[in-house]
Amino acid sequence: MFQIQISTSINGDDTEFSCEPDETLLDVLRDRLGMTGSKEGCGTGDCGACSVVVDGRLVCACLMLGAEAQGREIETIEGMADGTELHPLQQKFLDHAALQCGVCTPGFLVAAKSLLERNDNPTEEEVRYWLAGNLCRCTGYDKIVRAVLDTAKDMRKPAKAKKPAARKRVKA
Amino acid sequence: MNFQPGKDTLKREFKTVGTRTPRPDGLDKITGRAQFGADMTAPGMLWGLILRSPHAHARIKSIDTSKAEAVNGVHAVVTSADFGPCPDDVLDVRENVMARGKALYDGHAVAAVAATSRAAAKQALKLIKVDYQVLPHVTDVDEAMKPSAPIINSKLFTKGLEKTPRKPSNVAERFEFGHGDVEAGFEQADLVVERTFKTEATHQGYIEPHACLASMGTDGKGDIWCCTQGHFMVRQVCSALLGMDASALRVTASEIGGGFGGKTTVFIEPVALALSLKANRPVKVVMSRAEVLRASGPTSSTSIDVKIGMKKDGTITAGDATLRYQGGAFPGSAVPYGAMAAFACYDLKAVRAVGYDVIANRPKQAAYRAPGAPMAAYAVESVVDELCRELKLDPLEVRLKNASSDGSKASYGPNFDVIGLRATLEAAKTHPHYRAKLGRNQGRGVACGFWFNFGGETSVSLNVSADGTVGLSVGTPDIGGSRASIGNMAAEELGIPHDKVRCIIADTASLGYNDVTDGSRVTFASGLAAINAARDAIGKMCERAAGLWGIPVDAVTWEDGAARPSSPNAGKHEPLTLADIAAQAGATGGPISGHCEINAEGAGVSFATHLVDTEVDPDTGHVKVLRYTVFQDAGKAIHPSYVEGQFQGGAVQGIGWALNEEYIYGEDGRLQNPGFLDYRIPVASDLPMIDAVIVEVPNPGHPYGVRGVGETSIVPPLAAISNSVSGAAGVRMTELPMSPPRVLKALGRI
Amino acid sequence: MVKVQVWGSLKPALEGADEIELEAASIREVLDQLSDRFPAMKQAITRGVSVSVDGRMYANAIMVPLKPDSEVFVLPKLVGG
Amino acid sequence: MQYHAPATVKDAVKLLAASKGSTQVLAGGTDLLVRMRSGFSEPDNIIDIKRISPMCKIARDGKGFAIGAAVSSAEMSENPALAKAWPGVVEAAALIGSTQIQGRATIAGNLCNASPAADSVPAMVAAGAKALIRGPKGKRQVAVEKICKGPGKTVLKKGELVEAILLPAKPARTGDAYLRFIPRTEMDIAVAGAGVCLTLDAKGVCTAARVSLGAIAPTVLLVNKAAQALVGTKVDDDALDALAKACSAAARPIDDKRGTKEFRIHIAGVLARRAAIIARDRALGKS
Repeated sequence: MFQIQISTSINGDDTEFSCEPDETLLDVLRDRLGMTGSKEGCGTGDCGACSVVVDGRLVCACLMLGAEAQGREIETIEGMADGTELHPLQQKFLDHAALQCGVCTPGFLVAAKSLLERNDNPTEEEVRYWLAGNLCRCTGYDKIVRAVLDTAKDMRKPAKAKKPAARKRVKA
Repeated sequence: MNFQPGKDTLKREFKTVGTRTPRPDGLDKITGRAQFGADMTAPGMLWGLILRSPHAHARIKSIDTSKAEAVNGVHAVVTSADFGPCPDDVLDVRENVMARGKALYDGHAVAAVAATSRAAAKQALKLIKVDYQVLPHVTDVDEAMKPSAPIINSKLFTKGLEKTPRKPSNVAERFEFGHGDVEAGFEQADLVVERTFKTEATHQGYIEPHACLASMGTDGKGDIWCCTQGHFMVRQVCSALLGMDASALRVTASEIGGGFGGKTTVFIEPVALALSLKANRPVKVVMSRAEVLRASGPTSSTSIDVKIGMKKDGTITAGDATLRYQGGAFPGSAVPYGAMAAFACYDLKAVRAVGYDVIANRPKQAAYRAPGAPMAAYAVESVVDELCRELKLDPLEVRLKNASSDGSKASYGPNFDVIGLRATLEAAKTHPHYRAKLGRNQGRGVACGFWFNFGGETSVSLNVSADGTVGLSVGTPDIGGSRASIGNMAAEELGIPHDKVRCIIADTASLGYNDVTDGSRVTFASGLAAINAARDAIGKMCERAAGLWGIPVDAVTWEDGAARPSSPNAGKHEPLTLADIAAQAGATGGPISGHCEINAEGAGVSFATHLVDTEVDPDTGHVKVLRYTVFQDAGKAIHPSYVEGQFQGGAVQGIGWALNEEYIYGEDGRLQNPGFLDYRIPVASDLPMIDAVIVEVPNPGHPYGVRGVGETSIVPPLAAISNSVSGAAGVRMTELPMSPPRVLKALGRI
Repeated sequence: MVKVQVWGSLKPALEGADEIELEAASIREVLDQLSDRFPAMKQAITRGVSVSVDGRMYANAIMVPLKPDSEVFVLPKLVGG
Repeated sequence: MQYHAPATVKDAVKLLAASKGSTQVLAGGTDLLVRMRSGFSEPDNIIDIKRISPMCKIARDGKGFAIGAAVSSAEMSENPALAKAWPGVVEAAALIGSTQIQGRATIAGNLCNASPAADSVPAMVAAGAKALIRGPKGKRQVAVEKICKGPGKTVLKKGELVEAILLPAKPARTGDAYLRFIPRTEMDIAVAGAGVCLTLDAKGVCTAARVSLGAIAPTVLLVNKAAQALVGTKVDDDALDALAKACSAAARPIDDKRGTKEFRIHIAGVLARRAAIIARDRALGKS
C-alpha cells in the first residue's frame, strides 16, 4: 500500500502525517502522533472512548479514516485544557468524582463539551441521550451526568440565546 | 506497632478521612495523559496478534506456520509448542493462553505472530494453516451435566462425592454447605416455595481491552507493562510459564481501564513474552473488543433450584439450594462462593446449599465482582420475595425478622462478627423511596446481598522526604480511586495534609509481594498496611525526637503531625513536626521510612439492601428503571465519593445483568454477540440517578473500621430488579436477562 | 480441644465425620493434622484453602494462633473480583 | 487499497466505473469502517464522496427536498424546514447510533448498506422517497423500497452511486412517523421498525397511507394491506387494530440474537399502531 500524505490541524496545531489508506484517524492519533488520550474501547463506534471533534462535529475517531483528515480541524482531549487552565468540565469531573478508572473519561469530556457548545441548558434526559454513545462501566453514569449538569449551570450566562435542543428522541 | 484487631481501639475522629479530596491521578485522567495498557510503546517494538479457534471444540491436528513466518516483517510465530513444562498450579493457565492439542471454545488462542506492523501481523495470521477435527460441543450448563453430553476433558472425574466416579464427566466438583435439618424445617413451614432459575453469562465489560507490552531478552531478564489487577500475579504466572526466575521479570501495572475481577488473571501477557523472547524485540499485544468478549473471562452461566419454607409470621424455617455453574472449559467456576453466599443474609436453623462446578465449551470464567454471589442471591431473594407476596408480608420486615446479625451463625459455617445488614434494612425502611407511590405497570423490588471481603498479602512502603512530604508505594493496582483513599489514611495517621502524600503503584521490583486487587480488599488491606507503615515511620520519628531532646523514646508521643513530650515529666520541649524531623533525618540517623508487610486479617463482611422501582411496557416487554437506591455498609467511608461510586457502579452492572446483558451462543457454539453493539451494557439514557446511602457499622478488624465496598453492590440488583419486574408484570420471572422477548412471553402476550 | 469443621467439596475427605476435635495451637497444626489423617485433605490443602477461626477469615495464613476452644472452619479458597 | 476523494459526482462515477477489484463508496463510513475492521470487507478502492460539495447539501425546491448522499443525520436534524416537513424521516435518521455516529452517518449510506434493520429506510419508504442514482449512463430515480434486493444487496449497477435521496413536497394534512424497538434506549440495532405516512381529508378521514416495516424480513417491506386498513377510516382504534394485525401478518422475521420471531411479529403491529397515532396527530397538526 502507498502511504498518503495528510496536512491537518489538531488542537490548533498544523500537523502533517503520512498513513496507510485504511488506517483510522484513531490509529493515526495514537500510533503515529503519540496522542494516546483518545482510547480504543471497541473499534466499532459503540463505546465513544475515541470521541474527537472534526470541523465542529463530534465523531468517533475509530470510524474515520486518517486520510479523511486532510484540511480538517480536529480537536482531541489533549487540546481541551487551555494551557494550564482546565476546561470547566474537566474541573467538574474532578470535583464530582465523575471518574473511576478514567479510561472513558477523555471521550466523555470531549462529547460533553460538544453538547454544552450546542445547548447550554440541557435537561438530565438530554445529557443522558447525548452521552448514550459513551460507555462507562465504573460509575453508573450518575456522577458524570451530575458533573455535566453542574458545569452547564456554571457556564450559563443569562443573556446568551439558547440554540435548538441537542437531539430529540422518539420513544417506542 | 501494627494494628491488633480486637485489642487496639478504633479511631473515630478524623480530619482527612471521610472528606472528598481530589484524586491524585485525576489530572492525568482528565487531560488524556494517563497511560493505560495500550498507551506504552518501546523502541523496536513489534505488534503481536493472536489467531483464535473458530470452533467451540476441535482437535488441532496440525499447525503450519511456515507461510506466516515468510511474511516480510514477521519476526516470531508461537504456538503451544513454545510453552514448555510448568508447575501444576498454572497448567490450566498455560492451556488457556494457548490451546494444546484441542481448542476448547470459540476464541481459544491457537497461535500468535509478532511483526513490524499490524498489517503484516494480520496478513501472517491469515497464512497460518490449522487443521482442525471438529468435535461435538456443549455450551449450556444443564446440557453439559447430562450423561450424554460430549466429554470435554476425559481426565475429569467429579471431586467432592463420597466415591470418585469411574467415568469422566463435565462435572468437576460438588460442594455442600449448611447446617441443621432442612427437611424438618420445611415441615414447620406454612408455605414452601420451590423454583428453578437460569442466568446467562455476562462479561465484566471493562472499557479498556487487555493490553500489554512485553520485553524479554536473551539474558533471561524481562519486563512487562500491562493493565492488570495484580502485577505480582502476572509476574508469578508468566515467570512460571516461561520457566524464568520470578525476580528476573519486572512487571509494571499501567493505569487500568476497569477490571471488576476480569483482570485478576492473564490472557495475553505470557504470549507477548514468548513472542518477545523469540523475536528478541519488545512486543505489544492489544486485544480487540471481540477478543475480549470471546476469549477473556466472563462469568458463569447458571441453573439454580431454590426451596424455602416460611411461617405465616414471616419466619424462614429452612432454605435449600442446588447451584449448577458452568465456568467454561476448565474447572474453577465461582459455584462455591455462590453456594456460600446464597443464604448468608439469613440467620437460619436449617440451611443447605449444594454446588456443582461444571465445564463447557466456553471461555474460562474469571472473577466478576463478588464472583458467584449475584446469581445465588437472585435465586434466593426471588423466592423470599415470592413468599412475602404470597403471605402478604412486607419484604423488608421479613428480612429484618430473619436477618443475620452480630454473632449469628453464617449459612457457610462461621459465626459473624459485627455486621451491618440490619442497619441497611432499617435505613431502607425509613427512606422516602420505600413509601413513594407506584403507578400503573410499575413495581418495587427489594433484595439484600452479601460478600465476604478479603484481606491477604500486602506490602506498603512509606518514604518521608527531607521537605516533610511523603511518598507512599503500594502494590495493589488502583481500579477505582484507591490511591486517594490509601493516601488519605496515611495522611490521617501522620497528621499531615492529604496533598503532602503522594501514593503510587510501585512495580514488582520495588516492593514486597502483594496479592491482586480483588475481593474488595484494597482500601481495607493496603489501607491497613499504609496505616501500619505510617505508625512504623512515626515510631522512627519519635525516636529521632527523643534523641534530639535527650529523653527516652517512650516519653515521646505523636499527635497532630508532630512529636511531643508525652507528659510534663518528660521536660519542656517544643513539638517537632514531621517536616522538622524530616529536615534533620540525615543528621539524626539517615532516611526515614515506614514499612508494613502483612497477610492482612480481619476483613469485615459487607451487606447491602437495594430498592428499585421499574415500569414494564405491557405491549413491548420493555423494562424502564425508574428509581434506584442502594443502602450498603461501608464500615467507614474513607472517601465517600468513591464509596458512592462503587455502590452506583455495582448497581448499574447488576441492572445490565438483569435486563439485557448475555452471552449468546449459536448452534455452532460460536459467540453471536462479541461486540458492544449486541453485548448490551447499560447506556446513560437507560438509567435514572442511582441514590447511594452509606451506612457505617465499623469493622473491628480495621483501625478506622473500613469494610470493602466494591463487590457487595452487584449482589442484590439481579434479584431487586427481578422482584420489581415480577411485581409490575404480576408474574414471577425466573430467567435472566429479562430481555423484552422474555418479559412479553412471561406476560403471555406472545 | 479445637473444633474443626470441613466444608464444601472437602467434606467427603473427612470420611464421614462432620466435625473433628484436635489438639492444635495454630492453623498450621490443624492443617498438618488433617493432612496426616486424611489423604484426600492433603491434596485439597496443597491446592489452597481458606480457614475461618472464630468467625474471622484467613486466606493462605498458617501461623494464626488458636485458643483451646477455637471454632475452626476449613473452606474452599476464596477469590474475588 | 486506494483512497480516492473526487471533487465532482462525475469524477466519482468515472472512478467507480473504471475501478478494478472491489470498490466501496465512503459516505459516513459508520458501517463500512466496521466491516473493514472485522475483515468482512477488504475493498481495493474507497471513493470518499464527502469532498463533493453538492452531495453535502440539502436542497429544496417546489418538488421537495434533495438530501445529498454525504449529508449526515445530524445535519438533517439541524435543518428546520426538513424537520418540519418530514419529521418521521428526520427522527428515523436521528435514531441511527450515537451522537458520534450521527455526525457521520448518512441516510443514503444507510440505504446502500442494505441492512433489513436500517432505521431510516422504513421512514423513507413510508414518505415515498426516491433515490437519485447517477451512473455512467446518466441519472435515474428509483423508489427507495426497490433499492434493496436482500441483505447487503442493492440494484445499483457497476459504476452507479446514489447521489441524493429525494423526498416529495409534503401534501396537505399529511403526517409521517417512524418508531423502532430496541432492548436499550439507544445504541442498538432495531429489533423491528415501522414507518407510517398518512394523509387526511378535511374531515379527518384517511385518504392515502403508506406503511413500512423494518427488520422483519430480508428487506424493508412496504405493506399495502396495512395501508388499506387506514384508508377510509379516521384512524380510530378499530383501524389501528386492523393496521397492527396486518403488519404482524406481513412480518416474516427470523430468530436471532436481537429478538425472537414471535416477538418481532408482535412488536411490528405494536410499533405500526403507535407510529400511526403519531402520524395522524401530525396530519391533524396536533404536534
